[in-house]
Amino acid sequence: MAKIGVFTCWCGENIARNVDVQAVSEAISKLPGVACSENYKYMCSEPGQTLIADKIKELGLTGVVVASCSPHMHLKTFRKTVELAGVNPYLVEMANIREQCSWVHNDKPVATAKAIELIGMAVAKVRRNAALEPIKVPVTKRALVIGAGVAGIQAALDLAAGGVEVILVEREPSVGGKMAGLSETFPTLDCSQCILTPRMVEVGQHPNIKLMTYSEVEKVDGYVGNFKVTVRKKARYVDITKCTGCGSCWNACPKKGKIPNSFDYGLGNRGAIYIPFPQAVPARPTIDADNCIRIQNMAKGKELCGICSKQCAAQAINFHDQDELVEFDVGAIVVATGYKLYSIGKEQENPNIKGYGEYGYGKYKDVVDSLQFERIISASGPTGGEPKRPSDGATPKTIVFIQCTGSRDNAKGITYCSKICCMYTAKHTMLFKHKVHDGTAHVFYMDIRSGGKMYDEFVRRAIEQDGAQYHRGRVSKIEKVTVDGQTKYRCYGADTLAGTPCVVDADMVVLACAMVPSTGVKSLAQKLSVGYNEYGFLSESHPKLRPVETNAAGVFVCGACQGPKDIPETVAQASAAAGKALIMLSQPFLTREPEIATVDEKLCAACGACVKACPYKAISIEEIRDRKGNLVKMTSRVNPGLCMGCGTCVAVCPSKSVDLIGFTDDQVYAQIESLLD
Amino acid sequence: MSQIITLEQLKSALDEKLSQGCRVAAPVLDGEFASFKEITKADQGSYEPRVAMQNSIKEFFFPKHETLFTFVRQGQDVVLTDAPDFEVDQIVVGARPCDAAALPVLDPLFGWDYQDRFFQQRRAKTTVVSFACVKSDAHCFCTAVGGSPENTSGSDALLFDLGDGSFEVRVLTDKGKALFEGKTTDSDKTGQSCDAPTVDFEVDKIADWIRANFASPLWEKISLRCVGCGACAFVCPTCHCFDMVDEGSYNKGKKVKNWDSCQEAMFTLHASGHNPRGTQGKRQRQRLSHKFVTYPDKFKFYLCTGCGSCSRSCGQMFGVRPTLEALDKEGVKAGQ
Amino acid sequence: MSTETKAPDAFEPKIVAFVCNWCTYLGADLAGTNRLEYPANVRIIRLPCTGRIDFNLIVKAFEIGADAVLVSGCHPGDCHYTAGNFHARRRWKLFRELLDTVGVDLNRVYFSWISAAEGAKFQSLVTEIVEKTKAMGPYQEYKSIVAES
Amino acid sequence: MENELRNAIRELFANQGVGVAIGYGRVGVDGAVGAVFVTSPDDVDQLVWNNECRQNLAVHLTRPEVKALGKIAIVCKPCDARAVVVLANEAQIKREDLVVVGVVCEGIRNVKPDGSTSDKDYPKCETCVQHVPANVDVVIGETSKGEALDAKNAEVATTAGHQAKLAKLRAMSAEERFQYWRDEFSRCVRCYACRQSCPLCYCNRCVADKNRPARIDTSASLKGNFAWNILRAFHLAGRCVGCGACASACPAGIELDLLNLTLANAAKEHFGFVAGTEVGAAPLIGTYDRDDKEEFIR
Repeated sequence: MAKIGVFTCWCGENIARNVDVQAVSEAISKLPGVACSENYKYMCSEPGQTLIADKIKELGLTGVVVASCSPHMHLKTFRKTVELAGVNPYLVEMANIREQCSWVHNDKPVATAKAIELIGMAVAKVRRNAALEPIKVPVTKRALVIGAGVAGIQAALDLAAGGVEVILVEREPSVGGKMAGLSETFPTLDCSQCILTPRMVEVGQHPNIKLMTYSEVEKVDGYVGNFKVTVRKKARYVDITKCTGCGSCWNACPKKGKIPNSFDYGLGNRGAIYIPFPQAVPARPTIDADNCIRIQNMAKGKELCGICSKQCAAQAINFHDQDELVEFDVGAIVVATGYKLYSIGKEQENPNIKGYGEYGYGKYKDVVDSLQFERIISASGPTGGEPKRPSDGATPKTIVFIQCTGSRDNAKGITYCSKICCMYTAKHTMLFKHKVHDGTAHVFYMDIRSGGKMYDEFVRRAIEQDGAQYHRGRVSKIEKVTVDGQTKYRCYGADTLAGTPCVVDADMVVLACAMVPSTGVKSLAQKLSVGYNEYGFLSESHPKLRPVETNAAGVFVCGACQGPKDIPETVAQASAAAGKALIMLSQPFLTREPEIATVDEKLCAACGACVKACPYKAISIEEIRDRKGNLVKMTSRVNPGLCMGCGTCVAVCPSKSVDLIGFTDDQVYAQIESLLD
Repeated sequence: MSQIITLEQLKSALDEKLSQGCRVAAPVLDGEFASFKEITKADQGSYEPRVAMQNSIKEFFFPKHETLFTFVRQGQDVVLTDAPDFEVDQIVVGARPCDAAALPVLDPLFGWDYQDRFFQQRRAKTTVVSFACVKSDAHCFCTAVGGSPENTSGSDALLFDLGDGSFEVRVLTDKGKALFEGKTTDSDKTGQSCDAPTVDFEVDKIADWIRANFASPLWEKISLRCVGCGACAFVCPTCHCFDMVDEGSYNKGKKVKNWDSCQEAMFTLHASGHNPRGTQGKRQRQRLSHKFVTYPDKFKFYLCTGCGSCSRSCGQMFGVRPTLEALDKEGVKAGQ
Repeated sequence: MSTETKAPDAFEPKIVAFVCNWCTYLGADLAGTNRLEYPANVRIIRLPCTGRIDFNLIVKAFEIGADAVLVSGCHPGDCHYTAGNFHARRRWKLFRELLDTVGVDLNRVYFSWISAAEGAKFQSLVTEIVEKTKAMGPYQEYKSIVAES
Repeated sequence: MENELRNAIRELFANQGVGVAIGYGRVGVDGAVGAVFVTSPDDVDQLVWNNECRQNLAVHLTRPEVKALGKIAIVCKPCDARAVVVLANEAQIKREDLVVVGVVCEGIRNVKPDGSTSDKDYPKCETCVQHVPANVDVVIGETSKGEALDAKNAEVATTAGHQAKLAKLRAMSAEERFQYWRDEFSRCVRCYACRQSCPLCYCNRCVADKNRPARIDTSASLKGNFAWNILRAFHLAGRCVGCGACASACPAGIELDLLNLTLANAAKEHFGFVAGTEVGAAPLIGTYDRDDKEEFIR
């Protein structure tokens, strides 16, 4: 027989003003199974909690209902209270008679009657509550970091410094990401590579970091603390354990200087065997199979070229190399897949986003995007840091920078601000001016967003010291014209502050394109069961309070894959993600809420509806075998490490062979039926 | 000399009873389907002898769903209230003789040990007016179990359709007399039923075979096409198994008695998970054994009136007659 | 229990609301925090997610005498569990069609997205449901089949 | 065609290790056609194929008694073959362990309430457009009435008459519709024949047979009958292949399939989904699209 204690709170006047607490207590004391019905001014205060504890001990209560505020406010408090008094914490229910009763109903008799019904519902539910124990899951003390740009590098180094083994997976042949290709960084104008390369070298050498470049995450199984990750090591055709990085091969390649280098965004060229840039880590080459004479002809049975192999003293080249799948167990995953620039003129991956045909990107060689411009002015870039325009190598004297190309343009489909463009455009104008003293930078902008330490000062410097011409307005189109025998790009803009059209004949145009998540992030997110928004930016668990966690337990995000951000923010977030992962990995066991789904395996028909519906891939179809190993039946089974307790499986199960502990059908129907007249 | 009543007179007699607060059930036509239903005006009924009906008249004696008692919690106590007695007069008109014949079959069951007041009160309060059959179909086999197209068993009056808008009335009991007294006129016309359906099996021999062949593989073999839907039991005038369940909430509710069927797997499922009748063959064996062996052994009646409703309503073309024929052919006559 | 402002026999509809823990329940809490008054007819059943809200619960609510039912959760994209509301939305779309064919008055079944920030939306929707249900009167059809059972 | 069918089944016994062939035979009263279970090539001549072969034999595929007979070959009309697809999609059968013998079908004769057949087409065959079975292993027979339909051009299996009846119902007021079903459901005896004869109602234990809690009343009361019929129909949402076995099994003659049809129409209209037409299709309920309609949500 249930012995339920009901404790109704006055909340000072908050409840008692509109609810006759005494009358409620008396009415509730008559409910079947209610052993005591008390009320007190502040149930959450120490005397209030003592009252509950005393009654538990005195009457041997089997369930407790606290009628007070929202369970979001104090359920944890009262769970602790009863636990200390020796009752399982899950035998507490709350009736929300403050937020959902006394605060919203001013008619006292009506509110009192409603409070009685709300408590009646809680009593009906708690009668069917079960004592639950938190779930403990073991933890593998190893982390996976996906992406080795500045975010992934920072996260990996922090994790490694914390004593955790790290698998750092990078899809490109070298670590470094976008930052490795930048010229100098705002607002200090440090050389990007100068600050990044030591970190790159460190990840390559750290004993706790296993670096896997030219590799991609193929599959993720398991759950928090216990992920099983399969990584595809793409065929590199160079055994990097044998290779010494001497460079004989890439210097001998007959295709040297003939293939556009993606690291230079097509502005520079490389060979079929190459390192993307001199500071690459690992400083080992990769063969681009699509462009290798030897490999392309192998299928036809011909043995051509092979010069690189002949040059290689270390015999590191293997033309028959194959992709390899490697499995790892990891406890936590940090996603740092970064961004790319929105594709301005070309086809869009996302049908809701449109390009800017009117700017002639792709048609006019001298209309470039901001990352290309970074390479043009980078000392390690294809022009050695000399500003030369791509079409004819001439030094541009007038450059037009167009901000918000894509960003904040509802008509093109991207509504958000890419956050860094104002700053790097100011930087571009300065770097340009420092290199071409008689040059003029024109900037078309919508607003200048330069919040941040020394940021606004930086923009002011660009304008006031380096003479950048800022025009508030958009450019409607760009035409290639010939002026005095010289090719110019006529930008038809407007200066909305002056209220006049503003047409500039530029030698070169730089488009500050919107940041979008890098290619393939959605399929990765699906593998990880991490949510993403309509643009593919990964969803954090809470925008303010859980900014690096995701709704997939054990998976953390940092850097531009979560949203546009600059380097300092990225690095801070990467350290935060690493810190959160370290906290998790530092525990011997993970404790999880026991309010999860459970399957009645005897009755489950294994139709798989729940398997498909589960947002966490927490349910699988398993075999039940007898002691002799004969198959008895198939069943669904919930992985307690993965289940987050949403209960979607319950609603799709036709036979209700799956139930949600804490919100079982038995409890919920009892609640509804308590409302029967 | 016979007594006759026209259709109009019959209807006005029923309307008169209805006006006196009597409940009346009659065949009601809904598209191609006819079923026994409670009516509020005699005109709602369809008064002609039929072979095929969607239901039997048993639900007016043994409803598909009946409350036994209600409970309500008052404070820490539970208060029980018995269901009220059945106190209203009731007439079932248009029964087939094979429907009516089921009532005497069921009487001993509901009164041999526990006196089931629900059934007995309804029996006492109900007048059954049957129509003698004017045709039979291939499903009919009343003759095999002692019935006939003009079987009087269980009826209070038997009406013969004269084909001219009137019926010959043969009053059989005082209840029948009370209903028709003064409503009929003298005539020299007499009604006639159709020929008795023919069968080429003997139920007694099959019953003997069943007694001797509990473990025969024939049961599984002939039952394969049965999907265990239980519709046969629900249309059967004699099947009477029921389930008792609690319905309602924690605070108030009732104990109810609902029809059940031995053809459903849940019927004999133990709490342990074991099911002594785990296959359809075992369930069909149970059904046939009960109808033709255990029930007659105890109560002297076959638990079957040969109405054929089971096979008529079976989506899988199964039922008692096909089963008896299969047992006769493959068991009795094959000497297995 | 009656007050002078209300006739004692005035029809007070019974509204059962099934809401998710993370959005609509918090929206209702916010209505409280902001002291947004609304009629006292709604009884909230808190479930983790709209994904958990089975159609049977709606039927059960009518069986216990509800005059209207509200089902509410997070806006698309806001689900605490990523996708529970998407699953729920598809089920409801289909279930409404079935209810319609069966003759359950769709004016008595409401679905909404109410976020944790939409206390005012909770207030106005509940007020509207109560007013409309009062205008329609008690749900006699469903009550009658329950009474006859 | 009957001979072609018998020869094909004999061939399966001989070469594919089939233990039982489920087909049609004259097994009922007066030679009515029902399921036969041929377990030996010597009995193959029991099999018939004609326009009286009404039952959806797929219902037998999940029954333990039948599974115990060995590898199964099953005769399927084009409409019934859809049920096999759903069973395989829901992992209730291993499709590779089953031989589906599809028969070309030009319509089945109607069945009257007394069990006799008339010359009229069975209601669901009147407007049927799928005469050649899809997703089967062997096709028996030929027809000039069109080709096998794939998922893209599949239609909801039903009839013009049924659609008209549903449309008429939907045109009534909610009160009138409720009254209609009140009358219909008042006849329901809760025998669960609809469930048992449905090839897709295969749960180990139906939720109607579970009582902790009793989600629906087991009583054949109006309250219990509404709850049951709503539940049954909705559990088949996006799954029902429209074979009509439920309605034809109902001893009370309730047109249960109108409820299923409502949901099949909705699945097609709102989600472009026709059950049983696509091997490996994800279930309609249990998946979602971010762009699913939500005009009804406030």
